[in-house]
Amino acid sequence: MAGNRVLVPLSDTVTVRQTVSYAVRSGLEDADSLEVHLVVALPHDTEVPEGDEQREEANQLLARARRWLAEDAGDADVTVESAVLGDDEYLFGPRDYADAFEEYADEHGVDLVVIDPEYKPGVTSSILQPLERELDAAGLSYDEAAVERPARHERLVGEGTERFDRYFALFWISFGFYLVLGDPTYWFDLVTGVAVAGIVSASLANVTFSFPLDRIESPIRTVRFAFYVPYLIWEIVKANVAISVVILRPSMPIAPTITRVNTRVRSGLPLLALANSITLTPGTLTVRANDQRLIVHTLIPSAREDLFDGSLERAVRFVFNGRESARIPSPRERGDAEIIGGDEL
Amino acid sequence: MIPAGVSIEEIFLLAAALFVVLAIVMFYRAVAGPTTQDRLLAVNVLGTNTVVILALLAAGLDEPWFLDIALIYALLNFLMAVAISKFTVERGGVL
Amino acid sequence: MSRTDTYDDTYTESQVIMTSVRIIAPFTLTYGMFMSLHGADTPGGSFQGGAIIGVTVLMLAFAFGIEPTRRWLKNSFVVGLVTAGVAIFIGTGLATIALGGNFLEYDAFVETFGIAHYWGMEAIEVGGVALIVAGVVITLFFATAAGFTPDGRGEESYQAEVTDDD
Amino acid sequence: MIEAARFWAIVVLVVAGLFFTFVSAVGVIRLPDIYARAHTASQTDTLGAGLALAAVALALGWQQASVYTVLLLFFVFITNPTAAHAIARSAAETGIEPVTADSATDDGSPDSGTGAPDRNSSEPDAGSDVDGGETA
Repeated sequence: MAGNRVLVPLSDTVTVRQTVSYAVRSGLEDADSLEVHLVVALPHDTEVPEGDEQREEANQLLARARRWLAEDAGDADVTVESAVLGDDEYLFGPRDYADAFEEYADEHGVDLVVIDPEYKPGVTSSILQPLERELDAAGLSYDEAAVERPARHERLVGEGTERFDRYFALFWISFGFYLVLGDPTYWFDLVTGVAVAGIVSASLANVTFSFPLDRIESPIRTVRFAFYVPYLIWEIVKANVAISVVILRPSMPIAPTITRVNTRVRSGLPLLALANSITLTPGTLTVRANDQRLIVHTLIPSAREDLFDGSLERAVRFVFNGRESARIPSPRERGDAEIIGGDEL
Repeated sequence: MIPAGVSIEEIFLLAAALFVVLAIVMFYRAVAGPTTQDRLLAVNVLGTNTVVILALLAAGLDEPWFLDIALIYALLNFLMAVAISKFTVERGGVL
Repeated sequence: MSRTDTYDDTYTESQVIMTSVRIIAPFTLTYGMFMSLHGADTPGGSFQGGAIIGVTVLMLAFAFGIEPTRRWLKNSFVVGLVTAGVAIFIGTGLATIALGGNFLEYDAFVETFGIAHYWGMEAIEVGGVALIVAGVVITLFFATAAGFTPDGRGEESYQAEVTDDD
Repeated sequence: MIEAARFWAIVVLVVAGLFFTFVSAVGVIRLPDIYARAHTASQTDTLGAGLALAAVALALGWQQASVYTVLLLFFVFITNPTAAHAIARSAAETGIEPVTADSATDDGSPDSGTGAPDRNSSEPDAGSDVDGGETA
């Protein structure tokens, strides 16, 4: 075999260093020359405000990885290519990543993808398993880098504070809720409250917080959410009146349509907030939420227009990412909103 | 200006009665269907109505512990909707 | 553009449902425990508390799939829950007999330990009722979810026996 | 004076709650298919329930029970749309096709399989694009 071409998707994990050297080692085992393609897949495109920052980080990571490669390769024949993927599209689920890798692999004739076991693109949680399945589906051969156990250990230590944050946060949420239910001045409630909060946080901390908590951002988000609620209620009342007028009219002038809106919010809590806000606003009903592709049933045209104007999406982005990121074009302007037929559900 | 002879409790009881009437109206959809989801939806709405009725009765009859039951009912209502809609899907979703 | 085709092998619950269950679960669990602990104060309190605890687990099972939840919540743990409930129930009852009263005659506690009638009630409510109800709800659900295969039968009937004590 | 204001606030909230629940009931009966019904069933009804619960909380005043009512309010507001989404999703999953404005104008009646044979008195002239500016 003359030469191997391997694709190594990188992300900022503790095992990324080992993954790179594994790629070099295993690639040189059965071939004398190796072409390593280092890629970083960006979850956001450059249109959204946080895209630039991520691009910057990606370039730094690539530069580091190039240095590592140079170290590991020694005098073997290793060529390096690096690229940033996904700055012209919005990568979301594992399938999007797999598609992006496959496209790149096709272009450059890559034989093998070496995946970091801790591969974690963007801020979402690990997507390794579904990613492997999607790569299988895409017909791309892959290899999971054999990283050593110390790395795993290191990861647990590294995550120690994060885990503590989760337990801590849930403990106080639960304890606070308990005292709201009970009487904060009664000793029995205080004692049992601590016990209950302990049980709740021990059993559910990792269930509730599937995402890393940020000590600064998370409280700010909570505050911003408090501002969001009155706005949402106002929207709900407004839309409810509109829908009531339509329904109570004898002719009932409804015009149901199925629309697809590609949103620009992260999965998990932001998606829940957006999907539920859309559902709570009468006239629009989220039928499906496949990653960022929402299939929304709209009942009256004005509700559809509101949806396409994306005011709720902006509000949700404001809650989770701050004022800066709320300034994005509406789904209509982005071309992310379309009316589809009912058979495409 | 509070009208004479009308107490808040009576208003709540009257409202609860009207909610019951509305619930009976909605019951039509639960019976008529025609799809499972229609019935499920109707029962879900009935459940929400029941929660409201319980809350109104709690205030109207001054029995605050009705609210406990209302909360549990709301929880079970949610669970019912999620569970049945999950199990009506082909392959049962999880089972 | 329909992307459901390859997701057939791993049908997961919608992210919306999953996330809202994640958010609600700690609150319902706290509330369930609160109701169990304050069961003596309100009519039927502990029964509802136990039911809420059980329902919380079922909710998680719906959202995350039954198998992962079953693994998360060890079978022996649930059986232990019910057993502990029954043990506390009977233990309290026998303790009153040992102290010279009738079965579950709380007044015996008042005379011996100088504690209020309330605490005997509390023990029964928390230990006896809440644990048993929660355990039974969970057990029945998982037993049903497992299907009625012949090899699962033994375990189920064992659990049914345990719950009969209530 | 404050008592009177509170009294009228409660009356207004209860009446508004009843009104929206009524709209919800009408919608559940009249609307042509499951997706459309889910709109009123989950959302208008949620608002109706929310207003009624707010009235209860207001009537109970500053005590433990009104904390429960507020909790109930939040709970209903989180779970109802989720439940509606679950139902709509299961309907989509089982292949129930929605009545859309297009399909209704094509042949005057929505295609079969929408599962709405009982649309007796409530033929929606869905093709007409009216009320475009209703939402203010």
